[in-house]
Amino acid sequence: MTIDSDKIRSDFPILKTEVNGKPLVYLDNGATTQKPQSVIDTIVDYYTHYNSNIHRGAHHLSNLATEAHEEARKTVQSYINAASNREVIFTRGTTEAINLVAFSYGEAFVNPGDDVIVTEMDHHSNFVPWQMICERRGANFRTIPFDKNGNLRLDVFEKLLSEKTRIVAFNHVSNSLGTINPAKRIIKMAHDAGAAVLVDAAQSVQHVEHDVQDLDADFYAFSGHKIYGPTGIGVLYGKESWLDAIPPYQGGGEMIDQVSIEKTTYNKLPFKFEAGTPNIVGPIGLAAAIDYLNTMPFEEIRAYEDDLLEYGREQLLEIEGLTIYGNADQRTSILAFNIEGIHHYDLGTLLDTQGVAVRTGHHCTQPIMTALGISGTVRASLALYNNKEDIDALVSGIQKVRKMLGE
Amino acid sequence: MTIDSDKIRSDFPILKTEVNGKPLVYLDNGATTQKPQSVIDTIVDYYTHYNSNIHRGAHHLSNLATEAHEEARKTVQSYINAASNREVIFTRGTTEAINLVAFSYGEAFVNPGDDVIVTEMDHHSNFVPWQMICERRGANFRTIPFDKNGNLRLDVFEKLLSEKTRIVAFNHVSNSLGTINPAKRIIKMAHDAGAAVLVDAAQSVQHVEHDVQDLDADFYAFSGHKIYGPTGIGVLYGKESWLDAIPPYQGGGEMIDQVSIEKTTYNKLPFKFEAGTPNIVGPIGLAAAIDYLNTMPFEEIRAYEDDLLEYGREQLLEIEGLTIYGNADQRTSILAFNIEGIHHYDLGTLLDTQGVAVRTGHHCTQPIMTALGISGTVRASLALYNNKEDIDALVSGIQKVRKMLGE
Amino acid sequence: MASIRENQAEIVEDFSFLPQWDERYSYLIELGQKMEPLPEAFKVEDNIVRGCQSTVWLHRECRDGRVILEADSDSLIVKGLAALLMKVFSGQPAEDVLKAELTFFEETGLDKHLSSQRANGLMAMIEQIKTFAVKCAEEK
Amino acid sequence: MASIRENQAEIVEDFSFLPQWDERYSYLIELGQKMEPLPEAFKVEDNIVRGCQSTVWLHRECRDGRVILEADSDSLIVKGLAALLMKVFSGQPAEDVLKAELTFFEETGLDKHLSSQRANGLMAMIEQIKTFAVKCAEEK
Ligand SMILES: Cc1ncc(COP(=O)(O)O)c(C=O)c1O
Ligand SMILES: Cc1ncc(COP(=O)(O)O)c(C=O)c1O
Repeated sequence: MTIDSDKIRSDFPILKTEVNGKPLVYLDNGATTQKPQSVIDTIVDYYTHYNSNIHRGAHHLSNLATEAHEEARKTVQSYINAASNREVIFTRGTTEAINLVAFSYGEAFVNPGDDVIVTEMDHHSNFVPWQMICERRGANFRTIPFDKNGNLRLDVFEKLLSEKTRIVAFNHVSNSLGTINPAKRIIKMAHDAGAAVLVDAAQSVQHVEHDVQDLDADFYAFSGHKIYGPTGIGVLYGKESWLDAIPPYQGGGEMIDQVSIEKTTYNKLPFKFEAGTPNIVGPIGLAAAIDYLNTMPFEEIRAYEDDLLEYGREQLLEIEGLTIYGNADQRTSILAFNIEGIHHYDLGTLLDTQGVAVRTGHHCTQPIMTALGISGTVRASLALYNNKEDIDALVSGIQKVRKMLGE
Repeated sequence: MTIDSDKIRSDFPILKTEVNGKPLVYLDNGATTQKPQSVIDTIVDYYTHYNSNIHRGAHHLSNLATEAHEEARKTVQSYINAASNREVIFTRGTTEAINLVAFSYGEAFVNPGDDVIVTEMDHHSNFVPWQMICERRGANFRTIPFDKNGNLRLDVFEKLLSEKTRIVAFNHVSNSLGTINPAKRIIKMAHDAGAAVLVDAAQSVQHVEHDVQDLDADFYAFSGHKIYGPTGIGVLYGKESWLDAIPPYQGGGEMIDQVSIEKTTYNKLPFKFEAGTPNIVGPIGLAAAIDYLNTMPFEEIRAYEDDLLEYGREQLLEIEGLTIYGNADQRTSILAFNIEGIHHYDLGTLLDTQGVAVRTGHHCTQPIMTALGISGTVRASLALYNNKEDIDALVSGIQKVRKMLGE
Repeated sequence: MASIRENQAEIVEDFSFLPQWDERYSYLIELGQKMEPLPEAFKVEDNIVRGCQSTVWLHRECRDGRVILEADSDSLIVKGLAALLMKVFSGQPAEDVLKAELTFFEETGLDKHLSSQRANGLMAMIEQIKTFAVKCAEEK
Repeated sequence: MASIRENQAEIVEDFSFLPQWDERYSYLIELGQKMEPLPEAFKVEDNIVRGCQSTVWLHRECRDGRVILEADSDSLIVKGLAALLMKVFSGQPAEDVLKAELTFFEETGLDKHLSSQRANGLMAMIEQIKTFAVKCAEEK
């Protein structure tokens, strides 16, 4: 194991912060991750030395900015192993990427009576856009349930699939349960039924395998801010044939070839889907984050995180009355739980007074909470810079809360 | 005049850059503006001290980030004098804001046979989204021409207006001609005909009046990156009654109240239109830019810029064979021109070798170029930190190019 | 009976004796626990206040032009916050409730300390109370 | 006749004598101006290459399996770039054109210096030439 956790922690300046007089223990990485100094420096460098609008300029700064922006596209391409940089589209985040596909794929391929399938463990961002498009196109919205451990019911999925299935959308990793879904298998099943597949990789691209060609994903979406990059940037990968086959989403700026009052023609990929001035510094910062990750072998990152997760589970399970939600066969990064007699919101708020940052509530997955019959959970979610001391701080924090509540 | 141009220049670190061994003369502000140090520092401070996801957190960093984000909304609200912070929606930029309105207003109010009116001087971003929605909804796309000086033909507009007109969209300031359109008059005329109005303020919010209530705009859109703020952030203002009346645009994350497999209900304004994790640092940086602007009386900024524009026009008009495009009665910030016998691209490229950054081409307004019968222009566009020396550098650059071309 | 202003001043004073936030939360929780239990009959859909991570039931009554409030929540902290609102408003003349400016959240620092989602939940409670006060004032 | 590789090397050498970018552009412009004028009959829609701010006409002919190119542009700089492509490719066997790797853009630094929009225009020209070379090679 060459992961040097002290070194890594020192790369993230925010980890030196104090909260309520206590050192910050940041365990809300499923919501957003912190940024290494190299990402912050890259952003400052951009604004201080070569900020400019891109693609259309005939001047030096514009060339520099364009080049950095397009190099960033290649960095992303290579991280997810896309076949071409034309298949990498920058969006604001996962949510926008999914909305783009739901709309554009929906307009082209989803018709009345067709089926769209998502899972009951999907984030609202991979749930509501499909509900909306089903309503607009008169299609049926179908959902795959999960079992009590948090494994998808592939047997039910099998039965849902038919020649009416147009597209299947699912998260590779659940943000509320930590389940790693068997992506390759699901994709194969969907393809065999003639359906396209969108993979919501918001919680997987930074933790588990992320090779879009190996997965054979048709569409694949993730957010920069969850993989140590800046806010306001995300990626939509799409197979070139699909991206060519679906109509553009937004109009304006960069996405245009020729405009006249009578007729407008669209630009080539990837620009066809990038209307308006993009978040220029976003991809550049995201590439810096990926470069940072690339300084370590990915298998070691994964092994380190797996190890930490199992340590966390063990420690938490020692606490009386604690239930962990999400015990799937394959899992990563998420520790979701409740303690009998303590409301998740109270637990989260009181942990905060000790500097321990977790998230509470439904985590934008109300259908999961409905299925589990609970109103929410406390969720500690891990990143590369967390260590066993963070877990220990969480556990002793919980003990302290119990005392405060007089239990 | 209290505008201290040397002081202002020293606030923008990029202006110290050299290009091709010459000091940078940045005259591409219509494309994007540079950022004061205070904006850069605000971004660094965010990532270094309180980066966190917002709205949903039960912890300290999340509270800090949420508060800064929502304070930023109020800063924008007060800058454009919106009646409520619920009327300020953050988008990626002007383009996305316009697409949002075109889609959501279109779905609710534009029906087959209705008319949508834009102008022939609009940016593609305020042109193509309306073409797209007209095509989708079976409505008629109408355009208002302009006269040879770059004034909108209000007489033609008058005749286009009818009870079939659903919405009128126009740019307050043209990015290619610098025309300041008579926004209040246009809005009044549209309202009298019963139509809603969207104002594209991408080139006006930083240079001229920007009081949405005084204008009586129904929708109003602008980009942060053109008003000294970060990339990837823009604003859609909408009157609350309109924002309540139109359906949401994207689904997911923040914009949801309750989700179940059967039925989803949406959150209140402004969140109804803000799906997914937003570009959190974007509004915070934009607010820092507005705070910076607010250190100076706006009338003085405007007077300074007007003065500089007139100086620029005078100097340019002394150059033989130079034609200025855009001689409207009211104008701001844009110097667009061609020189007989020199292609705009050649002029722009050769100016760049002297450190002078201008933009060339059609500036995303192909209909303007078609109307003028030209393929493009050279455009020098001004910002607060430009001064007469910048104009002089442009003029002497042009003279030098002439010599290089052996004229 | 103390006025709304006096009630708020008292809360601010109580909090000022507790410099640490964990103490303040302990105090809040205590306040919630000391509240009269809300009769099950009042735990109906109509009494649920939206906007919180937790569920709040807010029962409102109008007696002789006075606003009477009872509340409960599955979260002890939220229940404590509800208890503060009861302390400030319950039993006060509807007109006073209508006119009242709530200053104690800022003065105690609770506004900055509660996440905005929570704050929204509180705002919703306050809105409900104010709306009810309008009706109650009219009844009189 | 010099090979494609030799042609490229010559261009790189010519540029190396001109350290300043304004000199390089002057040289480019000169190259463009020295090109044979393109007959008006060739300035047709089919010969227009997309992707540039300026208009480029690229006329292609296949003679004895060799690619013959002529070009014009309303921009002198673009015309100069077209002249470089003519110099490299025109008169070369179609098979060689097909296989050729263009290295001189990088080696002269032109790739970094031309805005991407321009680069796209160039890429489009090169694409057109390569596509044509496929046809020309088949004809033989
Ligand atoms: C008048 C006008 N409208 C709209 C836009 C589009 O703005 P953005 O590219 O920031 O979305 C621009 C800027 O390019 C503009 O000048
Ligand atoms: C599984 C999953 N999908 C989608 C999203 C939405 O991502 P974003 O809010 O960055 O658009 C998230 C994050 O909140 C997530 O965890």
